[in-house]
Amino acid sequence: MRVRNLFAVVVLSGIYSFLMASVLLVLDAVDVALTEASVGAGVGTVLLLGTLYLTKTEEARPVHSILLPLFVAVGTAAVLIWGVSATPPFGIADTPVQLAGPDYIHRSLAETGIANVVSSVLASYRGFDTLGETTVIFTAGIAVLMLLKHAIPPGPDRKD
Amino acid sequence: MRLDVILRVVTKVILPFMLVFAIYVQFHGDYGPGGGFQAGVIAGATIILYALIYGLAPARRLVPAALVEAMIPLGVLIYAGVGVVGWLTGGNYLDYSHLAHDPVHGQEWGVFLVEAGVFVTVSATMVAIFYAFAGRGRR
Amino acid sequence: MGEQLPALQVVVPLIGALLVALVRRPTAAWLVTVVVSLAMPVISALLLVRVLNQGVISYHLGGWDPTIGIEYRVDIVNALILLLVSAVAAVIAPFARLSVLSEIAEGRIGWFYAMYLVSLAGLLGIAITGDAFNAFVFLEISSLSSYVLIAMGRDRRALVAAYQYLIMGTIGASFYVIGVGLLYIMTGTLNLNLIAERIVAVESFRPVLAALAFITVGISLKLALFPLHVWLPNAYAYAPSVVTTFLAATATKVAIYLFARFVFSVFGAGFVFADLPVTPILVALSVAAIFGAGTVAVFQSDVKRMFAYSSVGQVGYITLGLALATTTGVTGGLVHLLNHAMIKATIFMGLGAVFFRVGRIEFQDIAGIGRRMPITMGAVAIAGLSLIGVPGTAGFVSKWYLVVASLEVGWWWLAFLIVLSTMITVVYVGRLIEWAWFREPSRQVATVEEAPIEMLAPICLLAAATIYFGIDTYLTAGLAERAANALLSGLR
Amino acid sequence: MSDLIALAGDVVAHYNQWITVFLMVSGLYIVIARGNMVKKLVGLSLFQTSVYLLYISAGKILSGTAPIIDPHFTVYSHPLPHVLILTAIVVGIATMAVGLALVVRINEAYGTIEEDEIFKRDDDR
Repeated sequence: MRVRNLFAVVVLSGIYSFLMASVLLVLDAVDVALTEASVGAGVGTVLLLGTLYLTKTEEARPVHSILLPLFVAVGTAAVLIWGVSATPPFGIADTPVQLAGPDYIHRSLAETGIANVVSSVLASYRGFDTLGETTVIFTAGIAVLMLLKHAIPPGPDRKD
Repeated sequence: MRLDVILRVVTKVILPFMLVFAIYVQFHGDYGPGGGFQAGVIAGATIILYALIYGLAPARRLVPAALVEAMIPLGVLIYAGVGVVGWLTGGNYLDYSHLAHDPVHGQEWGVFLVEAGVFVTVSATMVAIFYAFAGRGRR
Repeated sequence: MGEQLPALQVVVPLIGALLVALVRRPTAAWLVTVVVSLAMPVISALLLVRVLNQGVISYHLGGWDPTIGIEYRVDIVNALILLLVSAVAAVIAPFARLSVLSEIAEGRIGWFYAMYLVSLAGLLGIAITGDAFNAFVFLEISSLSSYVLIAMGRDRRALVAAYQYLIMGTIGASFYVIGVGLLYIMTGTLNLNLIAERIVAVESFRPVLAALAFITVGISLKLALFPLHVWLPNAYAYAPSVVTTFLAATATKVAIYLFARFVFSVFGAGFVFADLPVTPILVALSVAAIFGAGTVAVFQSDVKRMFAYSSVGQVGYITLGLALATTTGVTGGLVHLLNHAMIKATIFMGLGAVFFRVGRIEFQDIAGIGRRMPITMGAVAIAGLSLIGVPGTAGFVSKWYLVVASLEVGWWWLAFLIVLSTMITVVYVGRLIEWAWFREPSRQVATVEEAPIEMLAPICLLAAATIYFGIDTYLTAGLAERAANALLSGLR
Repeated sequence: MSDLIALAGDVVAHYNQWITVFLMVSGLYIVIARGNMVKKLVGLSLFQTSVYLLYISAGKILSGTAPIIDPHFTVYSHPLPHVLILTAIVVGIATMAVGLALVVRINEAYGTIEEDEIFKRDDDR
């Protein structure tokens, strides 16, 4: 099945984000789920609709050969399956990742007074990552302003 | 009489609640899911909803583009500034421990300020990006 | 304040960018950029001196120890890369004012400098960090800002080039994150040093091998390793001159550093090169890059695009040196990394000055330019000779190391290929010299004057550097050799 | 043959990662195969979301709960992957915003957002 109407694509991707948020909720990632729901389904959909409003809503029939994308996708899948199938099984407490987990859990309340460990890791233990993340938002904001503000839209056959 | 009167009335009713919810998410981040980023998205969405229902021009009067554009770097500056204060109080960059008398309170203050910075940048960026797309005009 | 140098290196350009975005006046923005850019090499030089005196510097952000927080870790390898990036930034900043004024719309200049500084902070952040995920965050900071900087080019093709770079860059970054995720699953940490310690126990496990594959492919997209280079030529060709200069001299170099860091320090040279067939694959791709991209370069009609393809080829020399995984080979790769950054910065800045005067940069538009702008084109020609590897220039030093390294491992055919490939460089550099001096000046060129002094000074400074480092090789080859030994001995 | 069976057993045991692989591969396929620039970006974000599950499911403990300290619980899922993925989500949406802004500008400059069409128009000049 192939969807050529891009509005349908946008709606589906919004639904997908909500599904993803529910899965994340099941996996105990409440903060991530809240963010995915608001960002993926909210911001993402608004941005996509805004773009479609300013551009086209129908996709042209592609003329590409599907061999290269198929090859890349299958190759990547093979490596990934080969790799992840030897990782520790899902959901157990005795994995390398979990060995460091209690560190954060036990230290958070005592060292930062914050019960939501995700908040304390986000803002303090790995606060520099979050500074970087905020910088990413800043960069994206300025980038969109630089691209879409001021300049008068030129004709489609502008010669430079 | 415009046909979208229901939308307008409903929007007017729920807007304050959305803002309150944003503030709740912002400040409750220490005890439950949430924080500056999520709150910023919700607050930004409030303005966007207002702009969608009442039009771009009234929204721009309410929240001027120049203000939003200044807030984008301002939020990151608050964040980075807290880090600099960490320097000035004798710690490493982004060390909040010396912001108050005891390290735990210092951490709480640091996290609070940093989340405020994130909130400012995120909400402003949301609105700025929406203004940029909406103000572009189809051709 | 000495202990705070690592954080200063990244925070100063970041705060500079924020101030620029708040003020936004073109002149003020440029002044802040110059001040910040000139402070950068001072900080990184102090860092390098500290590293040489006291060994590895570890800096704990937020005061948290590396098991739980983020660590900045400076050793001789990234101290050298930091110095390179900041020195290039410092040279470009004075040059930028006129070039940006002529190429960027007035209302965007403030934001342009903000993005430029953010990009600088991002690159420095990748180079200095000792944390795999932090490197990803700063990789994205530098990438997002470079997408929009490229899109500011005047030709509409700049937009498409930026879009393609965005797609390929994001795929690369996501591959990198997947690889880091697999490493995290197997070792339980994101700190590069701790991963290196813990990986020994699990290094032959499938997830680690898959992580190596994903990280290698991801970073290769960023460093434009053949055949993943397709975003690069258009991005360099249509970006504003200042952006081309900055990216050509720094962005791919930092990506190469990250690659070397992972392959040598994290996975370990012994594991990657001795147990896995990485050397033959990487050597084959590098040689393909050198000959393939070099040949394509010869047939370009746009001078900037020609040198963009040349960059793909030159990256091949660097990866070739790294692939040999011997002291001489890695030294050669690192020396070429430094030298190529200087050479390409000179060339693209010179072309930027030509573009500033002529307004176009195709061969037929700049015929005879060497007679009207002798100093600018003279500097470009010197850099071109260095690119070829003429004795007495910096380029000769790096080629020499590479040839010696291939002879050391007994691959005389590789040494022969390196020397042979120089012929291609001779052809395309010769083509520029022929158009610049041995053609009658075209109508546009006949009336232009030499570039203004504030553009000439940085160009000449860099051109002189390519000569100087051809004679005194301590700062490049001497330190690169120590860095190569540090890389080969690993973090362990 | 027995190796293959062992591999198949491993694959079944990691049902959480099936989704990761499926999402990633479909996203990657869309990015490379589609010519429409908006659809490419949708594929790209699909590709990026696949990473979320790789990290988050590694931090999950089956008997655990969300990492918010509460006297009623003792076992918590690992908070660090959550933090990392919060950053990844933000990076993803930021990339999407910049990409879409570029698409709008490309549409204004070329009158189309189909890649083949754009390459054709540049070659014609």
